[in-house]
Amino acid sequence: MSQENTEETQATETTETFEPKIMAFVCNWCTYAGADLAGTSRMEYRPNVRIIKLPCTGRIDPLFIIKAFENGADGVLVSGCHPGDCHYTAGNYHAKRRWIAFRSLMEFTGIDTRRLQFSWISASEALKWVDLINNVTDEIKALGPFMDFKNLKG
Amino acid sequence: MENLYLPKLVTIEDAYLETPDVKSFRLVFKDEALRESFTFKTGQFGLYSAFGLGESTFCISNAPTRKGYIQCTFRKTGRVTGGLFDLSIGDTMGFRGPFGNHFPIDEWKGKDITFIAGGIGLPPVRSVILNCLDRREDFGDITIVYGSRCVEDLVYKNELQHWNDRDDVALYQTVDPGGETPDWKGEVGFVPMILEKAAPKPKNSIAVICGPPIMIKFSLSVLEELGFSDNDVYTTLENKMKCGVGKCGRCNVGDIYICKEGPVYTAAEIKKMYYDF
Amino acid sequence: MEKALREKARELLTTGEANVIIGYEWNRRKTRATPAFITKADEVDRLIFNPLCVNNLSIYLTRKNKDILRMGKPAIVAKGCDIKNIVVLISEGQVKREDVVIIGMSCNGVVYKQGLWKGELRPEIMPVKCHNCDVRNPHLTDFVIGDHIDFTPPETPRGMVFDKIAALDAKTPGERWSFWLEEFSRCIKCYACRQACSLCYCERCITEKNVPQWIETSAHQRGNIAWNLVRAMHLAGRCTFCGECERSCPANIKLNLVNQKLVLTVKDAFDFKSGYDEKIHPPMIVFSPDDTENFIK
Amino acid sequence: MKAMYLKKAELGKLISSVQDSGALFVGPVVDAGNVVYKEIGSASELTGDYIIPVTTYKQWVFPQTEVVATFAVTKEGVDLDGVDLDPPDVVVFGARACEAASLASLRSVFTWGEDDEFYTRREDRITVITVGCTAIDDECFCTTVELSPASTTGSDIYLRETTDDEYMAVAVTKKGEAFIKAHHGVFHQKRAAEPELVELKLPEPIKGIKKEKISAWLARTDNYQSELWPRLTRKCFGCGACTFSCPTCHCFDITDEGTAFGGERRKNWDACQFDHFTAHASGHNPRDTQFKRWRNRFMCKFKYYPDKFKTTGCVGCGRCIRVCPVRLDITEVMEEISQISE
Repeated sequence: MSQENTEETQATETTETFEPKIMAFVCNWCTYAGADLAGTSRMEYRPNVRIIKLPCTGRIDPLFIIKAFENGADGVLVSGCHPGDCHYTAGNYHAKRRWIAFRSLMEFTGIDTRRLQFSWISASEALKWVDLINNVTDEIKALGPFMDFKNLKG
Repeated sequence: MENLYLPKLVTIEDAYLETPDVKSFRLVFKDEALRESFTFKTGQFGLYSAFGLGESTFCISNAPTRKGYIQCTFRKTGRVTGGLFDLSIGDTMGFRGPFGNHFPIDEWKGKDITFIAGGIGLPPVRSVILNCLDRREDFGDITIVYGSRCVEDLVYKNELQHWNDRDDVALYQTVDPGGETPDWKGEVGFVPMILEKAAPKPKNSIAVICGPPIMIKFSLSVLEELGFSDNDVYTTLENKMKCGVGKCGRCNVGDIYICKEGPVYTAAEIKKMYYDF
Repeated sequence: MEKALREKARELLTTGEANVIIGYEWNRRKTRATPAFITKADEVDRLIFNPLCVNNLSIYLTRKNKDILRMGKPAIVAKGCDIKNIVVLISEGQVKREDVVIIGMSCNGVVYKQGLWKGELRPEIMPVKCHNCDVRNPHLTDFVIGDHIDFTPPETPRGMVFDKIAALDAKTPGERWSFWLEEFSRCIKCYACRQACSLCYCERCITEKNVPQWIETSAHQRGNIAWNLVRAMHLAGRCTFCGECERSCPANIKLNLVNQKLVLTVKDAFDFKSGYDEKIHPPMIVFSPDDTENFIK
Repeated sequence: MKAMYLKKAELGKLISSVQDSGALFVGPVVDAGNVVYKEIGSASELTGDYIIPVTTYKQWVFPQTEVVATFAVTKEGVDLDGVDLDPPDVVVFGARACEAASLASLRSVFTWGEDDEFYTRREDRITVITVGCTAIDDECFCTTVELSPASTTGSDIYLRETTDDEYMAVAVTKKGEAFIKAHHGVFHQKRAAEPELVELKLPEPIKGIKKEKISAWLARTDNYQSELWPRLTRKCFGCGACTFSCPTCHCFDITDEGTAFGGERRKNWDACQFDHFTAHASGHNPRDTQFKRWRNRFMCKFKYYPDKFKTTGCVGCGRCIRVCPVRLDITEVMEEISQISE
């Protein structure tokens, strides 16, 4: 892993001012648009989230989530269109099936599922996005750095 | 500690886009002492690193007679070459080498030499060509047959022009049927056919081939018909390599480790190998 | 039973209904069963069938083994559990039903690892799948060899794997994490689990895709965790719990636990068990608007 | 040096003595149902009840994954660091005679031409203490490849069990002598009558196998295309279990890990049985089907190693047979080749 990560981890461990890194995988049509709306409406929310935009939640491979944790994410958020609203008709339904299995696997492996959150946010739900990010950030801040993955021997 | 796997840092001094997916670099060592002391023989190869992506093997395409730098040419195909392709002048990459054996040019004094290359097979041959041209008086007739799929895919276009202009080199450029452009002045046809047309004399003569396997196969039979002895036909074998020093165990053709004992072989030697291509 | 099998094999080869019989034969010492490929009718006597025939031969029907596909139309000697994998292969479009002759074998169970065999099939040496087997009389076949077996599996599946899953579920996430860290740390990245699995039929596995390198190929903890989680995930809703991955693992990693956990999850969430009906799509490529979960906010 | 004796009950003392000297003590332990070599803390972890551990101790001379260089990419260029390897001393206890012979084979590859110091530095600091086999199984075939439980090749110290729960220790190499001297408090000389040794168990050499016939047959390049290869080995489905548990397999991969800003270059075990092992970037693969890959493994053991490196490529430990999920038995192929060449 990059040295940047390890340095930052060490820094956060020693101070009270831990700022979690949260990776958000969002779909282009709903959640990203929602986040965009939050931005253009000048709403303020926690700066801890880094957004990766994908065409659809159906494109989100569970591997992305593992990779995010490997690269130092303290939490991962996955978000897309509400059921029935998918731009590609059914991508989010497929994604939902996948998440059900993947979340169960992560839980079984002992990964704290509070670090892996899922939501549906539409293009108009800027407020929901703001609340979600604030809540998730607070929750993960309380949990502290995700040492399970950061401590893995490389 | 002597670390076999530690590359030397080199700077890209010049970069040149040969075709849409083939690039040439001119590299100089960061370490100035090494610039002076580094030598290699024509036909040897190196391992080039794109840091964070890995290492890839290709030949050194300039001639040892032109010192102080390394040239290489590669096609963008995978992870490492893709990474190297994205680098540009001033960037740093890694180099390990030179590895392998070389073309026995000194034994060829006074002989005619025919170079046969296809596509990205020209770079290894170029090293020999340049070497021979730099000592032009040592050799007899020099014939070059070079072809690619289409005009766009020809590498070293400037140099081809230069060779074409020379009186003491017979250059046959060709592209596969359908690959020509309206203003194409060279030949049209597959390399073996053009080789047949060029018909180099087999007596007191050497042939050097490099290119895709199918081209090598048919060119070999043309050479055989022309009367070339298998001992006078040289080619370079390429296999996937990782270490370059005969340890990692993947480049072997039967019991022969290409990276240490190759890559240059005569057709006669290849015919004696285990069929592991 | 072996006699009937050999007769059937001879018949298939002589009539040309099949070009190769994929079955089992003895090793030289006659201590182990090993896969055999019989192409000539006069070689059918090499075929055997007994509790040592533990390999899931459906692996040889996949595109990973091209040189076997080139031998012509196969007839495969398959136990019920192996047929489950063939069913998944058919439902995923990997094999056409008419392209394979399935010789179903009635089976009373196999031994988990052949080394445990002392000439007698005892419950202790049988894998969990055999104790809960509902396909001792094979379900999708062209021919069935052997007598009908009366065996009713327990209503709710039982056995060590299920007990361990329950025990792990009862632990804290931290305890589970250390358990799996210890298990996966033993992984040596030999990929026997992948190669033994007939449902891992990709010609280029995700670990071999390197632009970018998704899964680190080094056998360190990070690479091992990523590999094992992704392997399990890729089998979600597809794994038939044949157990070949765990049996093949030279490091004895408890892969059956993760696999079975996902089998149970899929059963609970989508009411689906893989390997029974070749006409139904696997659950991960379809959906229902009624799928429910409790974690999406 | 005269034979010395070591009480089994005093192994704990030996272990602490080794650990006090700063060395790692590696021995066979039961781990998840397998007997494997592991670094141990105390004698209670050791097991004596094994034929041969499933894993090899080659991981202490040739680790499964190791960093060969680190790099950081900055605006100014690349900071590249080699590794100055200073491995710990390692004592491997309870090795078997077959496996001990393998270090010479590995060394021959890693020192052919240039020295791979990642290997040699580690091997220079390993002390192998072999215990003569008193139990064997069907898969053992050391006697077929001209070794035996009594051979001391590659061992630094060779131990034989005695009937009164001791080991008789013979130093084979200078390193072994030095080891006994360094830990002289644990070894003692027998004063009373000569002890009775537990008899060694030797596997019966497989009669059908003739080593010279195999080499002669393999030497003929036309046999490389023999129908025997696909016929006998098509059941192999291409996992790396055999190569990773083989004490003489040495193939590795060099791979970069990290981000665009920095990372490390690693040397990882690789296996000639994997389909992408030899695949070219162009898509061409010289060993495109499994039997060709298996053939390479066999040729490597019985032709390339002996011819090129003058060492044995196969020590007959039988691990590849035991771990093989499809039970592809290398001795069956050896036997078949010996027979067709008659």
